[in-house]
Amino acid sequence: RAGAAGPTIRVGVVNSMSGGLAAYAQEGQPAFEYIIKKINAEGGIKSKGGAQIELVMADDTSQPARTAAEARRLITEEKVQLLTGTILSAQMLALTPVLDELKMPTLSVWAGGARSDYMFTLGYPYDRGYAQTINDFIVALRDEHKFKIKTAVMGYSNYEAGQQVNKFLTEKLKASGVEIIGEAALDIRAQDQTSAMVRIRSLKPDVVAGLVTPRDGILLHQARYNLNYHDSLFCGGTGGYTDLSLWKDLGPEVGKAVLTKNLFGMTGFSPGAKVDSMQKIIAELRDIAKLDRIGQGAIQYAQAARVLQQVLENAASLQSDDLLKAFRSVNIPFGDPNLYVAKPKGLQFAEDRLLKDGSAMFVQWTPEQDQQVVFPKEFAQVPPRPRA
Amino acid sequence: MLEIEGLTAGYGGIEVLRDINVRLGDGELVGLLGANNAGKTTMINSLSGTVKPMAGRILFQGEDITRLTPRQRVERGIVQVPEGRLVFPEMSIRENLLLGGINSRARPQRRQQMEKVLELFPRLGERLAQHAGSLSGGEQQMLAIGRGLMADAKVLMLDEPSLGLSPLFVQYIFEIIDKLHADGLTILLVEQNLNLTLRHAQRCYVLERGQVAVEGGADAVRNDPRTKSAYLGL
Amino acid sequence: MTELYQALAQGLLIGSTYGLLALGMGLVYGVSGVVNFSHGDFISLGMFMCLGLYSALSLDPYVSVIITVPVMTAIGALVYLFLIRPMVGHQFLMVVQLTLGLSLVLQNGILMVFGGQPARTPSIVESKLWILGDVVLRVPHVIAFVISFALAIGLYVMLRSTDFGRSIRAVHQNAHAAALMGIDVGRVQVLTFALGIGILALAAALLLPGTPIQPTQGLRYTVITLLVVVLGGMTNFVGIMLGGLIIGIAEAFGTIYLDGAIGLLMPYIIFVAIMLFRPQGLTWRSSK
Amino acid sequence: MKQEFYDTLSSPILWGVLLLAALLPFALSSYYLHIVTLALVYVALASSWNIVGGMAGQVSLAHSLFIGIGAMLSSALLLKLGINMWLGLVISAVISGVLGAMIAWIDFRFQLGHLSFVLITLAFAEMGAIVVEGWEFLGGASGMLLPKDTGDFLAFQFGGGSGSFWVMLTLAAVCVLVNVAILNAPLGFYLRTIRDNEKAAQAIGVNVLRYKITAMVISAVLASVVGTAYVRYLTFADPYLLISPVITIEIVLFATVGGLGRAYGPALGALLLVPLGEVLRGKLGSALPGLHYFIYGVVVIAVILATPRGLLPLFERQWERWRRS
Amino acid sequence: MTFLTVDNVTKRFGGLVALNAIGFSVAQGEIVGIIGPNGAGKTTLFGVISGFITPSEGEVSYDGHSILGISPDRLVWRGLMRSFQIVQSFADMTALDVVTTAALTRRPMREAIDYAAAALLRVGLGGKELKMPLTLSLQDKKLLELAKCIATDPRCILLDEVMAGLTMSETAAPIAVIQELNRQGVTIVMVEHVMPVIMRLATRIVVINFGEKIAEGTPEEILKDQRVIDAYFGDHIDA
Ligand SMILES: Nc1ncnc2c1ncn2[C@@H]1O[C@H](COP(=O)(O)OP(=O)(O)OP(=O)(O)O)[C@@H](O)[C@H]1O
Ligand SMILES: Nc1ncnc2c1ncn2[C@@H]1O[C@H](COP(=O)(O)OP(=O)(O)OP(=O)(O)O)[C@@H](O)[C@H]1O
Ligand SMILES: [Mg+2]
Ligand SMILES: [Mg+2]
Repeated sequence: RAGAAGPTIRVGVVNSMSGGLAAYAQEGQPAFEYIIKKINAEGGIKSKGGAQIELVMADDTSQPARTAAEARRLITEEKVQLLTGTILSAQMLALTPVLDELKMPTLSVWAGGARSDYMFTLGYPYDRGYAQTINDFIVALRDEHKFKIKTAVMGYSNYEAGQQVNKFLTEKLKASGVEIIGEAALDIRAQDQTSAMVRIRSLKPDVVAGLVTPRDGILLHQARYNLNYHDSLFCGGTGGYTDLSLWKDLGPEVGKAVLTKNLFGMTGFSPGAKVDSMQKIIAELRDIAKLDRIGQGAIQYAQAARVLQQVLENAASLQSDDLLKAFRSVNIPFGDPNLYVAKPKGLQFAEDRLLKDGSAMFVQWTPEQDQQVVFPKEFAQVPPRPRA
Repeated sequence: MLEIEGLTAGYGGIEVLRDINVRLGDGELVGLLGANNAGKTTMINSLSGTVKPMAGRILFQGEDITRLTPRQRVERGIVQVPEGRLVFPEMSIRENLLLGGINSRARPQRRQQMEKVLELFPRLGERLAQHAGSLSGGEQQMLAIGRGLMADAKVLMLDEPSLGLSPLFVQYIFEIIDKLHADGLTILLVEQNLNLTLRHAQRCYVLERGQVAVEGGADAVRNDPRTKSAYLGL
Repeated sequence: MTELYQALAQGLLIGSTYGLLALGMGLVYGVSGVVNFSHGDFISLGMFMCLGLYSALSLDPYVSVIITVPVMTAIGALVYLFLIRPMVGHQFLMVVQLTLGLSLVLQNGILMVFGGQPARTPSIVESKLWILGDVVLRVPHVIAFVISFALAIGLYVMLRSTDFGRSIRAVHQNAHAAALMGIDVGRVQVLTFALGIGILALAAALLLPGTPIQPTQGLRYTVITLLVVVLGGMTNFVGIMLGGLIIGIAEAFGTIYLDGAIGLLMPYIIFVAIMLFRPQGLTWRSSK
Repeated sequence: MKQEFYDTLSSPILWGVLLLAALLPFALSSYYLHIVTLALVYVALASSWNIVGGMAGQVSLAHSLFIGIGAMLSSALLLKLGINMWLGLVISAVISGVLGAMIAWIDFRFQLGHLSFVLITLAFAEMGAIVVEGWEFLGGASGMLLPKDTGDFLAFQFGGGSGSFWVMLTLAAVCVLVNVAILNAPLGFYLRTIRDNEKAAQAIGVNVLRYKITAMVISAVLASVVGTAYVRYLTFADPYLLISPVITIEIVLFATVGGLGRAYGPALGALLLVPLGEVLRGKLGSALPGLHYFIYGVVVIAVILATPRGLLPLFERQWERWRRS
Repeated sequence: MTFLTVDNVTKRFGGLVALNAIGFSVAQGEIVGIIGPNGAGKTTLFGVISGFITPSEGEVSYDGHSILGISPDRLVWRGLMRSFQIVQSFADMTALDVVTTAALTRRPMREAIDYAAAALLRVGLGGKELKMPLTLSLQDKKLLELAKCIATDPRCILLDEVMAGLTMSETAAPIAVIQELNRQGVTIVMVEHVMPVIMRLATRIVVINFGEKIAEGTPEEILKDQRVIDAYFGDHIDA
């Protein structure tokens, strides 16, 4: 807590610090706290008389019903004025009645939708975020880079976001003229995904696409290594394809054998991206904040802190309506030093309270364990590596 | 051989036995009589160590064994054949017998001992692999006795061995008991059956509501008016 | 055809690891009648101990067992003495709930120490493969397969035909009668429980290479283990391995040959079907 | 029916407590009201489970199915087919009852031992979860968001907050009273003999199959109804909460810690443990991650070690002592 | 008129023939004793009659109808009740609760409790109503079995060694109960190794050995039967 004198603004943070989703928040929270501290140190919210931001933390143990309960506590007992947190899609749904009832403006770091009028999110929309990006990239591979892509198998983690994205992506790919010849839903509790990979191998698609969690990603790539299977292109995201810890989790040998071969991963953040502000924040988090895990989670949370700052600065008052208005008018244009994520059109919220520009990047891994951005053109460092 | 001095014992704070004094001489066959619920089983269990005494002491060959564990007592040769057929239901007859001889004194010669026991109870020998739980009531009783004989006891305590056995077999069991006695084994025989016990035992104790009411030789006990009141509930 | 062989190999290997997980639970159940709901968390604990040893001393998991097995055995003994034994004679479910509380403690203790990120412990064999014609086998799985069967057979023989094994069963069936035989009931119980937990350290190390671990994974392990143990007939170790193989194969075939939810349902359907027609489990002899 | 039941029904203590409880919404803030409502949900669930798990001794881990059907099916019927949730509640309850009867029949027909029954019901529960998560109609893995609760009673809406609290209070009271009624009726005696020894129960004329089914059906129907009311309160039909075996495990924990097979035991367990968990998380959630769960686990262990027969007997002893002095 | 008939019943457990083509019948109101060496098949026979064991061959009829395949609880409703030799206890119910459940067979809740208390008193368990059966001594457990039988208002009861282990004076109460039941018209079939009791109560005795009937007759006839003496009594009969 920033204990400086003067007015304070209480911001509630509902994170999943324990339970199955703990990885996201545990990576992101330190970055978030770092930026908030920095804002406070630089004079707080200027338009509010230099008010300091005070964070009130809560843990929902990764269970949506508890997100709702903790939010209720933060709002009614802790009297926070603004709410934020990991808030994945299920949590967002559980939270909706509480936000509607208590009229609390909220910023989710990761939700894929925003059903309450009071909620805005930095997460990728399932449809125009995840599904569109993956589809566009696959089409670009086929049309611009002349990869042979006629058939696809949907390989995705079988949980809520995985299923949602899969639904949209399947339609989009079909519309783009790719034939879907099968599905390989990854059991998110499985010990090993070799069986799923055997299934993929037997279908021999040109491309395997879908949303994959970090843990399933590790198991999937490992299975690919085990079966020495390289006949398909693997295009997917996000954590399971591009998390920076992926290489470490797979080990150098497996990493080199599968990550650098016929694999492209979607991500909102890459150390190699040609975005100055992103490079700067990485360096800052690494060198000044001394964080040991800097991945998508950290960047996304840092971005959330900056969005909150702008909302608080621009709001006429700390009343619910004024805060909502401020959310609607958030604008962090491309080139702004506070834009940490890769958005060629800058960061604004659309009518549905999701990001207007939901797009992301695609990267490929180099044998030196670095990432190179290959899509979209705006950020691309190199063209996609040809099929091995 | 075995002396009980001022033993008080019970369950959950309720006294079942009060101030018991009992003595077993070397090689003696002593009967312990008493009505239903008098506390006979409780006393035997105190000797085996599965019921913890509240007061008093138990001496075995001069050594105070009051605080010893059941295992230590078995190792010293104090062996019980329990009532109620406490066999191991999901083990074969053979395994039940082997477990009877698991203590370190009996173990070396338990294979030979098993032969002897099976000679005594041929019915068990026919069914070595049958699970004890599926035996008839009387067969389980035989097994319990046979298992007790496996333990190479110095003092053998039998809790109602005649229970549920056919008359013919009861005779047979008592013949075995007499023979063991003749071979020098010290035996404590708990029974309901007054006549049978008095015929075989050298001395008897009669328990009445947790206390020793009568003690002495067969005739003395038989003729004591208190036996009738204690045992026959007249 | 290649698919079939690979599916079979995969099912057998994964299945043997399930069996391996279940051996410890069979042992614990066999002596104390306790169904240990913290079972999976003890496996987690074993795995995270290996991770800790790797971070601190760069020990390979296969080497770490020299330390983790004795440590877990000691933990098992303490858990038995201070938590399980005081519950003897009380309702079965109460003891189960106690282990559930223990599961919360273990899982969150691990979380507090190691954090919630999936973590991996490197090992020399982790990426080694063994290729038989068209079928590829992971060396760590093969090692686990061999060791778990050796262990199962060892335990089977121990329980059937040694005095210690007979004592374990006797104590389970009737502790009072066992005491009258001169069996040190308390010692047998502590030793067996401790051994049951100690084996988990071995299982943890064998499963570790190539498996990302997370503090929350425990319940999942517990559920699989329970299915396998019940399928195998609780204390029949060879039956348990067989149960593991069946679940493993059902899972592999379900995933490879069936679409979506039906595939995931496969292990459960097979389990229910087998239990309905052989409620006593897969033991060789039907118990009379 | 034993006299005790009528005594309980006409007891001023019962009605006094209920009345006082009904006034809580006027005294509590929205957050604490939520905690109490949640506790009541679990009182109702644990009490309904107690009928089959505690009294009949059939440790069913399939209750997440009934809760899940009550919650997910009624929501799906409303959202996908526009069926009024009252009707959805009835349909779900009937289906749960039938399913419960089926499971009880399987248990009897195949003479499942203790653990096999536990595991088969667990397998059913896991299958239920997989089916719901994989079936678009029931919301898939994403679940479903119910329409806003505007307090339209005819549409099964109670206006959130105090309205939902009163509904839950009623349901909890009903479930507990059903427990009291059963324990004082022949059914209670039959169930307890079945729990202790099926063979001996048969030998004194107890129709094991019939009463197992009866218990399971009552229990399943209650659980399903509570499931529907719960999802309406939550507004979000979350498959990972409502049809996951974890919810059953929690219920069993409350019932056991409170006092298995007794009328008020499960209620007591839930009333104490639910708020404990919530408050611990609220107070410690921002400290070291996992700490609050860790402490919760320690408390559970300590309580079980201290009162291995459950909390209820402990309370009864205190109550006796207090009455005598 | 025969009330209970066992006709040509055989029961095999694997290779073991526990009952071998056994047959006899019992008239209404009789007290029939069944004796035989240990393992002769007496308990198995009771299991078959009471519906717990399905015979390999043969037929059992009761009150004019075949009862094979009818479940034990339904037989209890029809008045056929058994006790268990290896006492089956209920872990968490008081003696009174157990007997009350039995009494519920024919009575509403209110009456059942009083009736059960009376039954306990009759068999000599007065004062032990609230004890847990598990803490009762073996003999008391057997008396409890008898009390359960009475409480169901049976027409025919099968008693398996309910007197074992009682002293002579203690057998008085259960004997009186059995006689009284019999006077009220209840048919009784009992297995007992305690000869004085069975000789006093039984009007007729059936002797089985190795699953076969080897003799049948009045107590006096049985006492003189050489085959029975060889197989069962031995040289003197005072046990
Ligand atoms: N485990 C126990 N817990 C509580 N009370 C018990 C327990 N075991 C026995 N008792 C009580 O202790 C008393 C004496 O029982 P005990 O079994 O020693 O009698 P006994 O003389 O062996 O009788 P019997 O001839 O019936 O075997 C009885 O009143 C019995 O109810
Ligand atoms: N389930 C079973 N499996 C195998 N054998 C059995 C089974 N039940 C009984 N037997 C055998 O059948 C025979 C008859 O047993 P039963 O219990 O009927 O004898 P019993 O006449 O009642 O003897 P007792 O007087 O000793 O009680 C015995 O040899 C017994 O071992
Ligand atoms: Mg006794
Ligand atoms: Mg018999």
